[in-house]
Amino acid sequence: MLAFILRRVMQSVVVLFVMSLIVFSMINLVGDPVDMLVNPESLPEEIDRVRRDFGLDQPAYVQYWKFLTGALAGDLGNSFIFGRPALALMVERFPATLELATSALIIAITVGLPLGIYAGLRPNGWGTRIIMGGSVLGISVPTFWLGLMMIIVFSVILGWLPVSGRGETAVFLGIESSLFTLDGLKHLILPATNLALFKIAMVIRLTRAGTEEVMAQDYIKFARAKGLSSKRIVRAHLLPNILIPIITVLGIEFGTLIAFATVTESIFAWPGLGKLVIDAIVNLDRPIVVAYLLFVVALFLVLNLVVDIIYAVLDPRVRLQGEGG
Amino acid sequence: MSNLKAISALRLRNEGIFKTMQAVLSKPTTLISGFLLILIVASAIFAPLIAPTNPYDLSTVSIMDGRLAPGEEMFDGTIAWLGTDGAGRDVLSSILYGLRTSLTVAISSALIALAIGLSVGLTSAFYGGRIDAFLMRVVDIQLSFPAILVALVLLALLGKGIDKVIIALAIVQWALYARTVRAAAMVERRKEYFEAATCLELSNARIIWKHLLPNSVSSLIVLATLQTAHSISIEATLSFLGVGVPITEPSLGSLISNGFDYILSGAYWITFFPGIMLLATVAAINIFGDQLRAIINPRLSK
Amino acid sequence: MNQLKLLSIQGLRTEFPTPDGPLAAVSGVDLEVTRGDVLGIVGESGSGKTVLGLSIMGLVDRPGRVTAGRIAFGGTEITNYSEAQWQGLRGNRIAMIFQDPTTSLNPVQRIGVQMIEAIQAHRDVSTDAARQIVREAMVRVGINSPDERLEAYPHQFSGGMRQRVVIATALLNEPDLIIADEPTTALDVTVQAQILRDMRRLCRDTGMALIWVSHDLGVVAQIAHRVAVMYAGRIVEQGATEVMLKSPSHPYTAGLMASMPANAPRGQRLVSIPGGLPQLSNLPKGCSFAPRCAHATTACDVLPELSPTSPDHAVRCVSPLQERS
Amino acid sequence: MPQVIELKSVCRSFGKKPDLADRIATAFGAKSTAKLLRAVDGVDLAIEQGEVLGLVGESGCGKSTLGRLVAGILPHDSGDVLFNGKPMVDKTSQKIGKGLGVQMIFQNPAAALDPRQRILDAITEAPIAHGLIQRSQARSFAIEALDRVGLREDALDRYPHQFSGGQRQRICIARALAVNPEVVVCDESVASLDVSIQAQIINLFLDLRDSLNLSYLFISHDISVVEHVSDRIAVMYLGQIVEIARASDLLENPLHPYTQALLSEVPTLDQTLSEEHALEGELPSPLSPPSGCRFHPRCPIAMEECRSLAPRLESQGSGHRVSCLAIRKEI
Amino acid sequence: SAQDLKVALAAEPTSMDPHYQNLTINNSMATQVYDALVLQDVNQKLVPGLAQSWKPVNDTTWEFKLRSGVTFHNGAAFTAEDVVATMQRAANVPNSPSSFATFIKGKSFEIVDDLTLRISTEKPYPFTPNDMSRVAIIDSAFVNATTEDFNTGAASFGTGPLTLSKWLPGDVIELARNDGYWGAIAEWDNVIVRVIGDGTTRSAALIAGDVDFIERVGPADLPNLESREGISVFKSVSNRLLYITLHLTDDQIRPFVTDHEGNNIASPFQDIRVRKAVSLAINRKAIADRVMDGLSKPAGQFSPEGYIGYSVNLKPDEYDPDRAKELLAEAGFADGFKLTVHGPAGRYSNDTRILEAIAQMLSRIGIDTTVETMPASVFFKRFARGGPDKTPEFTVAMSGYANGSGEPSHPLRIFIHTKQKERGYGPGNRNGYSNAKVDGLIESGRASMDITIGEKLFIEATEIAMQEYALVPIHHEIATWAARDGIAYKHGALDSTFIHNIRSK
Ligand SMILES: Nc1ncnc2c1ncn2[C@@H]1O[C@H](COP(=O)(O)OP(=O)(O)OP(=O)(O)O)[C@@H](O)[C@H]1O
Ligand SMILES: Nc1ncnc2c1ncn2[C@@H]1O[C@H](COP(=O)(O)OP(=O)(O)OP(=O)(O)O)[C@@H](O)[C@H]1O
Ligand SMILES: [Mg+2]
Ligand SMILES: [Mg+2]
Repeated sequence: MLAFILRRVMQSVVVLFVMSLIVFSMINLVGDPVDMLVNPESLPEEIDRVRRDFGLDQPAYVQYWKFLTGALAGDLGNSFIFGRPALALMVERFPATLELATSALIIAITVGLPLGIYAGLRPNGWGTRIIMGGSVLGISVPTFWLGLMMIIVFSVILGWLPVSGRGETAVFLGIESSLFTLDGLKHLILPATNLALFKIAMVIRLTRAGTEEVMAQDYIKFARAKGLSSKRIVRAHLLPNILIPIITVLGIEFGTLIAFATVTESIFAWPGLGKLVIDAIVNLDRPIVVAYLLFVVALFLVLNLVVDIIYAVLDPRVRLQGEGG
Repeated sequence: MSNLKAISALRLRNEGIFKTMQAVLSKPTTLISGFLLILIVASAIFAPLIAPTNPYDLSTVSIMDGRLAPGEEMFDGTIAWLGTDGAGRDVLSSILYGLRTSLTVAISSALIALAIGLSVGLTSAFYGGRIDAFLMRVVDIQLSFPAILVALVLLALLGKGIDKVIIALAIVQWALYARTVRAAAMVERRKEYFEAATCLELSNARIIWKHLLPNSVSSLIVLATLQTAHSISIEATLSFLGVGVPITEPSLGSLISNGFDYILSGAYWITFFPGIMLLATVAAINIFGDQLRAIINPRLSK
Repeated sequence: MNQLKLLSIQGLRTEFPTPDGPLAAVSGVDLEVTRGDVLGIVGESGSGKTVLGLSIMGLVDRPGRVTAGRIAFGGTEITNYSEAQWQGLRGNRIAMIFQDPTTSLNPVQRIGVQMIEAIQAHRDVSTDAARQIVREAMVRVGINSPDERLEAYPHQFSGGMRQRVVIATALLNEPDLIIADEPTTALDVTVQAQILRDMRRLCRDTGMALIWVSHDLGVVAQIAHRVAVMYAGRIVEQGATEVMLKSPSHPYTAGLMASMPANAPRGQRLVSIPGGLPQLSNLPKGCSFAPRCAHATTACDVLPELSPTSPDHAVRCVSPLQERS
Repeated sequence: MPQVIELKSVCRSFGKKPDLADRIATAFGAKSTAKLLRAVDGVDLAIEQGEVLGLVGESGCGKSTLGRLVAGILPHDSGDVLFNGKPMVDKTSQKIGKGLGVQMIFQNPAAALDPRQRILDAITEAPIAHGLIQRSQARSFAIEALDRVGLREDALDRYPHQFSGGQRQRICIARALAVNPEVVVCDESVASLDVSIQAQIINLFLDLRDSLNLSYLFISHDISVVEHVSDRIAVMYLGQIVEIARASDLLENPLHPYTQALLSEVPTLDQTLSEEHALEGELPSPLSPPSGCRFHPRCPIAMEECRSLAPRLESQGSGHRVSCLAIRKEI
Repeated sequence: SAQDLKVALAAEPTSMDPHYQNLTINNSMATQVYDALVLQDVNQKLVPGLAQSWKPVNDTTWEFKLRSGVTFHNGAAFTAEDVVATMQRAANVPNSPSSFATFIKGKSFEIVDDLTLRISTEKPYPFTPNDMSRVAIIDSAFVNATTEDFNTGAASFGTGPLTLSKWLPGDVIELARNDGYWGAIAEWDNVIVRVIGDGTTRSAALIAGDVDFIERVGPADLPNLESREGISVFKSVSNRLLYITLHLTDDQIRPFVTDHEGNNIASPFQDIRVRKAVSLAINRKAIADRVMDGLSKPAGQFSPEGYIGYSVNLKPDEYDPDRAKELLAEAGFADGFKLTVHGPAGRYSNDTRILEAIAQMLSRIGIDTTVETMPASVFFKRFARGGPDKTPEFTVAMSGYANGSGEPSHPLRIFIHTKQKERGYGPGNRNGYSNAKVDGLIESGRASMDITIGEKLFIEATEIAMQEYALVPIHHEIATWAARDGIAYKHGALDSTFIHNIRSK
């Protein structure tokens, strides 16, 4: 186990290194942040000063080296635009994104799982057709479109829910979250549902496929031969088996949820990482972009590791040492 | 029960393409979605012949025709059955041309991604060991870049253009194919015919391309259909974020996102009709892909 | 005599709808099993042995179903039982053991849980009491130190032990009848021998009846009192083991036995039955074995009845072998 | 008789060598998890020309692995695998360069043919690739090859799924024979077939041996089948050969207690099942084989020294060799 | 009435440090909390701020009389000391991406007494008051405060009408009323500012009643908001100009203009007739009506009407495609040519749509036009120096400009004057326009301490440059705000939002 974690950590370090290299060079190719930052009315010496201040006058490899040494010391550089440490900016915004992604995940599971199981158990029923049809829509419709539609329907026309932003937050068990206030929840519903829609569809499909597959297994037939009730079969035999792949996939998908939040956040003006990053890309705020991507990759790596560990916990057959090559 | 699976798998194979076709034709859902798909593809291909105007030809588009409601008449006398957009393009024509762009983008990016993914996945599965570990880490890296961000950065880097969107989407998607094909190839690799090929000392290239490839590819075909549908929607999102196709050659996605600015002003048709078309297209592809999967693999085992 | 009749099947027919019309996996099967009886069923792969077992259990895979005939168990007709009634019967009075020990147990549940649930599905006993019953059952099939084993997961057991767990599970509620569907095919000869011994002893000790499905004549010879031979969904020959195996009357049974390597001189060519099992959805009109039969005549164009040749022996053949010889 | 195949203390392990992470972890006191599984452990074996060598043993004892080593599909870790006196594996590159002299026939005829390859291609692919025949000759060549295994020309343009199990196994055999091998490894080649089809295939093997003077390594756990076809039989237990002898010798006079147990449990029509368990206990894990004689925990006649002393395969005269301390003592 | 006001802005300040970045949104937010010596009214006219009056005392010195009795939010009294300290800090904020040094460098500050300050320059410089309107005055106690101190509120004590209560970046800015303000006291107890980037969402938030006031209504949403009960809309022509530049020199191969076969040709725009043809081909009114939904005003020069530097003689060109075709023919391009026009995407209101409309219009006079837009980050790099040797890359590009200082020479110095990097002239001159007479007019205007004389010279320079199509103005954007009924907004030429100008009716 220790060796497994170690191996993963070592691999992750390499991955992070390569990533930083790629991101760094990519951003450097795109444009010159100075063009975006400096007022066109500025004098040339002002432009030169900015370039110097940000170290942009140095060759790319020197800049990268500086970044690397800084990063090893836990400093990912200061945002060009905000003049604050990129890491601090992300830490500041992360809770909002995390809250959004977590809520979306919870919605996806609580809605998707039962529907998926239902569809898997009655492959030819009408309910199944409706569920599967709905899930096709969930996959097909672009998130932004649905998001805007939801705003128009639920906020503008019906006036039930607020249009945008994060509501009040409250601290509970040391966690500050808008989940703990009514206002916060109201603000959360639309964006979280919007973000969840795609995942709901995915969970439904995964669950249905899993259910169909598991229900065809001998151990289900054997369980029936034991005279168990359908409820018991679903609870004790079907669920634990389909949960394993679903949790695995969702664990990894959680990362994309955070990444995909970008679109939802920009529609709902959710004060999370996504908005920060879109702006940073548009403005070539390299430290933020690099920090964000490294952060996302690190998150993925951690999630992958956690998923593998959960997998091992859930599935007694898996022995971690065989993993990772 | 394992023999039952074998039996049903056998049944499918036994009857080959002819029976598959028959299966396709006998299910109404498949039939309808297949028909719809053909219709959509055909109207994309023949857009220049069907469309009342050429929305990409700027000298024929005039903002004076902007935002006409469905059924109104444009300056040159053509009736805009589905209205016009803000720039004065006939929405119906734009949809047809946009469909063309969207499908081109989705299909070509899927094909490119498929080609890369296949090569990487097969190589990885075949050689195993360090090569596999290395390639799969590359795949991990690629997968951990959120698709939207990769596309954003790439398009910022490459500039706009349909070709650029295709490249961006291909880069975003290849890793998924690589991973899927590797998984399938790993299964095939453990089958005895693979060992038999080794025993017959066939060359690696031959084993990979003649044996591993054809046998690993079927799960990919389904994935590719679903992914094609998904990339139409990603392309739309990119357009929404302002990095999609050029504004003068709109895709379905950019039509929708452009039209969205008008939604509060009541000019619903600019976003609504392309939206319906997008939905129909993506849904048709998805349903068809699903049916295809059901037909290829009746019991959904594995 | 009559009250000893535990299971009685008449004219059983089980069909699966296929694109080419209904496929009768089992057709016109008559069987009787008394208490303490061990009935062996042999036949080529695909001849309908498993489906017959599943039909008795009411576990035929949808869309397949029993379309004709009646099954009576302990004097009660069970053919049209509801799912709830079946649940009361299965695992309680009739138990079934499946072919593949590796797939009959749910890989993610502890052995103990899977066994205890089989008891609690039928009896209102505390978990501790159930655990005690399970322990005894484990010891009975030769698994020592059951307490540890109950906490284990299936993958921690060898194939032989897993199959013994499955057998122990089937025994938990002391059923009147056990249907064992090729339970030793996947096992080694040594393990197979152990299981055969276990089962034989159990039948003798408890008066339980056993239906043992196999395509290995040697195995059946060692355990069964009576043997039924199936071909293409029908019973073609039936009788006491010694009689049947010493002097088979049906050409198919004879062919099977002649093909066994042990029945030919070493290094010499073996006898084999030409051709293969006919397509079940498209059976020949008369005797389904006729196309492969060396003795077939035009008389075989009519389906022969399963008719007794002696009190202990019946055969479905126009011209059984003994009469010719 | 010349020996076409010769194995000299051949070993093959599976598993992963400890990498950096493992070593660091062990340095920090974690239990070492990387374990080697010695599937084949010091096997000496020879197959003579035209001979059928049967190989029996419990599931998981390493029969298939040994078969693969002989067929050159797997490289071995140590020892020598000689084909006609020449080593089969280039030790430095681990590349197998055996030529086509040894071919293998697999257990599962459904999986042993590429489902997407026509029979014609399946049979002629290798001969063409190796320049044994011209592409233009392919068809007639394939017809001939099929004829040898009793199939007709109409099979050529069909796909594997259109054949029954027995036919498929014949096609596999035709494919293997198409490259003119001298040795054929049959790994449970009849196990998945019904008795009557099994009989057909066994007949085919016997015919081919007679007509082509092929040598076989015939792997099975069905002793009655092995008994029927083999000249000599080797018995394997946990990666090692414990007894090897002429077939009749072995069957009539099994020396090793494991062989004895195995033979006594074979179900036959006439013998009734004895009440006694021939063997106690389960096959131990090959990851941690018992010390000394690997069979000692289950052996009815185990002695004290069997715990620590590993027996060697020793001759008992007339080619009957057995690896057992108790037997050696008796002599 | 004392209550809370909820405002949605389109963008967020990058910092609460008023000296961190010279950025429109930062500056307008700073005016809520801080005052400068001189203030600009909504039409960029200079009005007394912390200085009650100012006048030149000689050719190189200005004297400012400071307002008495003003205190900072923390209670400290405002004196000349604070001004000097401010200037010292503002010119030297570390890591500033765009600093205020431009307004401070080359000036020396001399405290005459607590309420009198003299600012001298080396050469005559008439725009010192303009410059002083750009720098927010802070308490001298915080001269060494860091940007972070301002962001957290530890140092953010100004003299302005509102005080900063809290800033959660990306989420909300909360301001409260400064009851001790020297000018008109704000009406709201608290102002809660949210940032909603998407225009449609912003409008939706107002309609749904989530917020009371929004800025930058999307043109397409405007009719809807205008027609809605309970919502009022405010509009005013802003000084933000959208223009296109046409490359005038032929110093390099330009792939973006070719003949119909795709061969490179010399820039046709060297010929003034072609430039004029382009201008005449653009139907500015149609763009204003159709693309901008009435939210733009056709422009013929930098300043909108009523602004300093506005020339009454310059009218936007009337749409005249026939004349445009004639001019093209006269210039030898009767068959037109092929052209790619470039522009940023999402930087200006409807930018890509405008460019597309322009391309339509150029196509109609025979210039076969393709549009290429890109994210602003890419556009500006290529626009400034994407070509060989870091020269500007595009042949025809659309961009925007807004005069932040209200100083009339500014656009001339940046865009019109011949490029002279060292002297700070022509940094935005990307098409190579050069006219010695215009250069002379600009330079002498900037040396005259009498701004009325200066303005005349600038107007003359503007007229010459515009008649020569140094660039082709398209329109001035019309800035919009919308609010629920009962709220009024005092608006003017600036498109940024000044929260203290939001009042109840
Ligand atoms: N679920 C099903 N759907 C369709 N056909 C089925 C199904 N189950 C069984 N059959 C058909 O019924 C026939 C009998 O199958 P069955 O499994 O009973 O054979 P078997 O004698 O048990 O064979 P084996 O020895 O291989 O286990 C098969 O030929 C098969 O085609
Ligand atoms: N590729 C492999 N990787 C890891 N372990 C393997 C591999 N192949 C075989 N083994 C292990 O080596 C041992 C011997 O396997 P092998 O397949 O040779 O046994 P066998 O005697 O052929 O068994 P069976 O009768 O079940 O076919 C087993 O414990 C198996 O788990
Ligand atoms: Mg069966
Ligand atoms: Mg094997």
